[in-house]
Amino acid sequence: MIGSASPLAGYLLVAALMFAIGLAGALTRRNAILVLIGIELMLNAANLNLIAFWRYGPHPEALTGMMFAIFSIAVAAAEAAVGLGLVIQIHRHAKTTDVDQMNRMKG
Amino acid sequence: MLGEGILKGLAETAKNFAGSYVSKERLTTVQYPEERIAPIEATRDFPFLVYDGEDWQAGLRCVACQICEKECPPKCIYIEKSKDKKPDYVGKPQIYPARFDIDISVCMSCQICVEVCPFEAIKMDTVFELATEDRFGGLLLDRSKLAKSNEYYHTIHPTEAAEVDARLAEEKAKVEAKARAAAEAAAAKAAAAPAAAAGAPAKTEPPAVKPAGGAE
Amino acid sequence: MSFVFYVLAAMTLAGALAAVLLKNLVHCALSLTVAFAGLALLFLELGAQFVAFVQILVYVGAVAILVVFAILLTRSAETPKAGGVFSRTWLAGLSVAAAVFAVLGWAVLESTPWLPQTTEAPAADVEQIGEALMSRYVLPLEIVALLLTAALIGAVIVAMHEKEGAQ
Amino acid sequence: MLEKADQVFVLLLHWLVGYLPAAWQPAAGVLLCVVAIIAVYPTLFALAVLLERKGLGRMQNRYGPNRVGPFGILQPVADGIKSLTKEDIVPFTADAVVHFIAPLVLVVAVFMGFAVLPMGRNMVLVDLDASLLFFFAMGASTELSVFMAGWSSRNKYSLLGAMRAVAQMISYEVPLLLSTVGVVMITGSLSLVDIVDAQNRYTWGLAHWNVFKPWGLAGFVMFVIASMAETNRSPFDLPEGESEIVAGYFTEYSGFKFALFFLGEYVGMFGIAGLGTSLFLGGWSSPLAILNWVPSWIWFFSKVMVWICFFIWVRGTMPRLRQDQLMNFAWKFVLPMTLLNLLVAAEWRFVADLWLRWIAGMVIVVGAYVLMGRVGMRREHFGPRTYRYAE
Amino acid sequence: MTNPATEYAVGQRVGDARLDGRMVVDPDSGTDLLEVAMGPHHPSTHGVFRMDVALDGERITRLKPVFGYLHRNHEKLGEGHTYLASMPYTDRLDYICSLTNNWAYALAVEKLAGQEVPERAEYLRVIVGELTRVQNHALSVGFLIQDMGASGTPLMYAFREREKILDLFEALTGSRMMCNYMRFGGCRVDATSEWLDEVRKVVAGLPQFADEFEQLLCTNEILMARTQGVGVLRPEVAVSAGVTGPALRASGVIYDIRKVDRYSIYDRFKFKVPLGEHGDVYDRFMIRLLELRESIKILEQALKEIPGGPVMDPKAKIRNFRPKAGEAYGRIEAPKGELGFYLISDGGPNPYRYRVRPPSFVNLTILEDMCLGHNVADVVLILGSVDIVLGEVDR
Amino acid sequence: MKTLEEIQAAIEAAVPGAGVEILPNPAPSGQHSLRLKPETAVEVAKFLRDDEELALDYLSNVTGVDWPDKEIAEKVKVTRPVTKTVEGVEQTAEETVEETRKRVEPGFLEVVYHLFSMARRHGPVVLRMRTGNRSDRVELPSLTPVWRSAEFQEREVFDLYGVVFKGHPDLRRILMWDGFKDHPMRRDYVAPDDFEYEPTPHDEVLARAQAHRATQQAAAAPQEGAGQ
Repeated sequence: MIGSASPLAGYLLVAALMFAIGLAGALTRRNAILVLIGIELMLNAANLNLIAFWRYGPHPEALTGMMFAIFSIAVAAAEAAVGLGLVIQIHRHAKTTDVDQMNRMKG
Repeated sequence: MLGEGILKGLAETAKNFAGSYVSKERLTTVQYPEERIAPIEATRDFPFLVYDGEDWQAGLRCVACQICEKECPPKCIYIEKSKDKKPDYVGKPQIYPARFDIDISVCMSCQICVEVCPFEAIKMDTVFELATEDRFGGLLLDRSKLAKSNEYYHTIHPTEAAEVDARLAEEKAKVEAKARAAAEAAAAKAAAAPAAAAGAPAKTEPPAVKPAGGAE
Repeated sequence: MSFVFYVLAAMTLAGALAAVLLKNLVHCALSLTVAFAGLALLFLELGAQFVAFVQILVYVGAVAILVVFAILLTRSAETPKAGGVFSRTWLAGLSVAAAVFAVLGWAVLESTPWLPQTTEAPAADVEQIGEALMSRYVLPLEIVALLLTAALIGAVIVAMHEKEGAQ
Repeated sequence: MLEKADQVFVLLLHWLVGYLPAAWQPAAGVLLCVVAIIAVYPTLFALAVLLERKGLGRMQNRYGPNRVGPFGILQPVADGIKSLTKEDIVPFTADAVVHFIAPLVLVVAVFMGFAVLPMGRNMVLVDLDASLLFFFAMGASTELSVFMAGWSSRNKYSLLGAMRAVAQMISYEVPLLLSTVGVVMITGSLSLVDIVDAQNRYTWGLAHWNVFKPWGLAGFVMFVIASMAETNRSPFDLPEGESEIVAGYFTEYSGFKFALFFLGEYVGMFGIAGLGTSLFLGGWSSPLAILNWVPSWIWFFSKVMVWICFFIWVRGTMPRLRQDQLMNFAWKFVLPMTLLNLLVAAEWRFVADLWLRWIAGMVIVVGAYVLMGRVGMRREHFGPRTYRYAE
Repeated sequence: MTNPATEYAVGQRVGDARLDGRMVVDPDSGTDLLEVAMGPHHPSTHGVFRMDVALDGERITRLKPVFGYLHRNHEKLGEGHTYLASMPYTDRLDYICSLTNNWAYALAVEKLAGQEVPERAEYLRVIVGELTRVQNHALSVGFLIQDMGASGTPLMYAFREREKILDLFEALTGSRMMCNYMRFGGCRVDATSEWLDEVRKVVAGLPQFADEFEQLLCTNEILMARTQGVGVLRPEVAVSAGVTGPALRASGVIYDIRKVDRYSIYDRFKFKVPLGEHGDVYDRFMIRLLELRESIKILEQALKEIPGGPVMDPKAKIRNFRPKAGEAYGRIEAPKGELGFYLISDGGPNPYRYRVRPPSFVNLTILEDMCLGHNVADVVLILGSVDIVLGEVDR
Repeated sequence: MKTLEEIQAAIEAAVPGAGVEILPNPAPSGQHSLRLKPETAVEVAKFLRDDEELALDYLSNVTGVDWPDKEIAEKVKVTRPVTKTVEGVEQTAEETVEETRKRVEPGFLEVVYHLFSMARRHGPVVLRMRTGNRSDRVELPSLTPVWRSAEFQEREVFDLYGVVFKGHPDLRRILMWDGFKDHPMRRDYVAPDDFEYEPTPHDEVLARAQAHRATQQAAAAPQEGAGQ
């Protein structure tokens, strides 16, 4: 079914599935680091969308999708750094990385 | 400046790298099985028993006094005295070791047995290629393996051996002189007895014991 | 839809699934790198060479390592304790994710006929990207640079020991 | 004739591929190149190991291995057979799968880097647009394998070694990358083929190698330092610091897997050396125009081997740094120097006057080096001391 | 006393010896502690030695030395053997410096029995003792740099020189390492004049070796960065902990038993005692190099002045040696520090009590204090700079 | 340096009731020692360390000595009444008889400290302390708080002799392993029967080897039976 359809649809479906997996991971896992992993997956899924749209979009020479992807990667890197820094700091304070137990703002 | 010491060090290793090709002072390695360093006279490793003459059993200087056995720090010497006696180099009948074992897996090459021996019977060897497949039996040397000729002793420790021989000759001369004096006295008295019991084992040719290892 | 695409998609999705499902955190992180690498290969297949290399450099080379480091620094949490690896509200989370996927999938499949069918790969060499970054996208670039600097400093401060002299 | 010698491998490839149907030719060509790379570099690795052992031996006034074959040249063969036939031990508590994959990941990632290295005139597997970026992307992946090895062994020394290795490689990747940016700025390309081509020009018979320019020299020095750290070579060999953490991340590896790590490390060294050669030492170009008749690939490989010899020399001389010093050195010395070097490169690019740009460049580079060295040593409170005596 | 300022001043006291000088390390810095047993099979523990280490990251928060793997109850053996038979056993204490061990034991017995040593024997003792010191210091510095990760180059240079000295030992005593050379009342054999010429030749070559070593190492930035300020041992703590030898002098305390006790004939030689100021690893490293040079000076003087005469006291007895009841403590400045023998005689052929006071063992007391707060990499260095030999620590 | 008598006087002046006595040493070394009472030992040690003139800041050597119970046979002249019958008359007379009496002199463990001064460069001053007996009264005060160098050496004395040092910060076995029970340096210590085969066993070693082999065979035999 997909094979007969546009190749873009395939990429979009993969991206959607990946996004959903990431979302599920972020929402269901207890460990804060895994929550971050889920978020990374979601960002990557978005990147795949961007690149796929750039490739099959009407104006590939404008490079818009690619630019977005590059910026997104940069932002994701920053997000990962800060997020993991936070997790480590929380672990230092609360001795846990379990998001279920991180229910207080004050250490 | 940062990096100066590092550059100095690099220069030093470069010097040694080049030096190892030209200078024997730097590359001191001796390629062992093919090349051997000249034997050092004082070297010692494990004890052996000296014998005079050709027959090792007859010429063994050891009289089984067991002093070395007692003094040996790791207690690696085991001696059994003989029941009978045989004449020693001055002709005095002495007991001899019926069994004389040295366990060189225990021996620590300290040379104390040599120092305490009053009969110059035990000396230190220089053989070091003693590897064996039998851990216990192969390293337990008995009389026959321990006995080595005085000539062999001369080849490995010439200076020391010469001193020892001189000392022994002196002793023997003293004994002989005494015996002669006694004999003369006896002869003078009884004028009958033949002179001397000097069946001294002169330096005949004993079987050449090969100076193994390290002697080349 | 080529064979290569299916292989890469399967690899990416398997990596992603493993990353959220596995028990051992380090295994999760390693599966995540598989997903990242698969994605990079998908980018390559799409003709976005530069982005693919950047993806590997940043995600495999940096983010994955960062994750792994964080896992090691919080090592006591590495092995799951009693209570399972999933949150108490896992059912809700799962249904939300499923719903999102349903909506997205529906949208994609519904719009298939309108999606473009162009197949010739657009050229995007490094020179073009550089020029675009320096001309049209120079403002976002500067902002991202600022953001990265801020994030760098922020991450260092957050993860730093409170005490003086420690790393 | 000389032209033929230069292109001998290219011609050989064409000749071999020519027998195949046209549709298979591109794929077969690539395959043959890959086979060639996989054959050549492990051979070089064996040679380098022998060279290292002999060189170190000579520096330490020893002979080095000299028993297997004439002058010991068959020692690598013996080593290879030994490591192949050795028992492969996997610790009982180890994560067997990851433990198994780790050396493979390393070797694969390391070999991928060679795809973009121009090893002679027209001798490059793929001329990518962003080949420099590709090389670094592959280099970054090796960290993962190191971590996998260290973590999966379930050994505290391995873990410490892996942590050290990853921290070190991440830290030195930044200056490594930045030290090459000057070259990219001046050449205006990320393609290694273009970069080498740009250096293959001659003035008064002397090549235009990047290392002969102030920004190139500074970049070169920083690249050498960072590459030593990136390949875990002495004095930056903390990850395997044998006197501290036994063998670091491959403590628990034995037999062929250990050999793979060893191989990966040395081949990685060749990769970095090849990259540095292409970036700063003119790749396959000859230093003097009159030496142009020597085949280009000979130049490339001899430069790489000289680079390796330098690594060996340094290893024979230096003690090892400590973790925090290593980090400080990366972030407080090498990184600022590389950033400054970008300034010099920009100055070089935009100042037209020949003398002025030379003088300004040299002044900035040398001045900064001396100043930062002084400040660094004072800040870390070390320096030569004098001693007093009591009668 | 050229520098009174560095002399250890009276009244500078350590209150609670256990707590003083200890770096306080916060064990709870958030990350988990990693407990590592460094050793007994570790490349740089200088034998079978273990350190139970707790790490915060790579920082040491606790370190407990564990040893005894090489324990063979040396002292019990000594009580079961005659005085003479213990002599070869002393070779095996600090197996790098067997001759100084011989010397210390001979000195203790001579004190116990009130024996005299002929002059030539004293000179020979000084010569072999200082040669031992030279090779020990060269070796320990080599090992220290080896622990620092220097692929063996300095160590190999040290071994190269040591080889020459060991050849001398072999030519004199018959054995390279287990010399068993000294006796109560002298030395076992006399040295020939050829041997003394050989020694002169070797000694003449030593300064060049020291120069090369210094050229290679002393100003190396990496070495300085690694060793300076690492493992600082303050003089008060060092004195209280009984640290002796180069480690003590590196902390700036003037205490060299060769100068203090003036045992043997050390008052005849002109030599100086190098002093450190910081008491860190670099100082300990440098003090060894400088002491090596001073030893060369002593050797030159001794070789020039050596008289003729016998090497054994003619009154000395080898067999049936039975000192009168009593006790004695004799000590010398061994290369690693104060090596003492404490002997109690009950008039029998064996000592009633035979005690070794090994320098390495006592110097280890302070290891934890020096290591706390440093890195794993530094621990190895600090241990190397203390210069231990497990044969002596475990006995 | 002060003589030992002067040191004794100084100690008595500084620490009243110190009860230090001088034990002479007949050997030519002339290293006489001071015997401290355990109760005042730490105070005396502190004085010795801190006194300006003595300044014994360096504790070089700590060691134990074992003096087992000694059986002393001595001849004693005893006068006792003897009843004799002399000529039918019982007379009680005193008579001096020589008889051998055995008495056991109780043993003790002794700890010896050798002190030097690094500041004043003199020494040694030898200190001794004795335990009450060799079994249950083996406690002595630790001098580790005064001189740090006693730390490992006192641990060694504890390990090898069994002297328990009160106030020692970390009194564990040091050379023997933790599970080890006995104190091997005591003179009545019997080595365990665990030696390996020696190719030249003779005399007592041979006897022990044979006994050892016999016990091993005895131990192995029932196991083999159980295995079948």
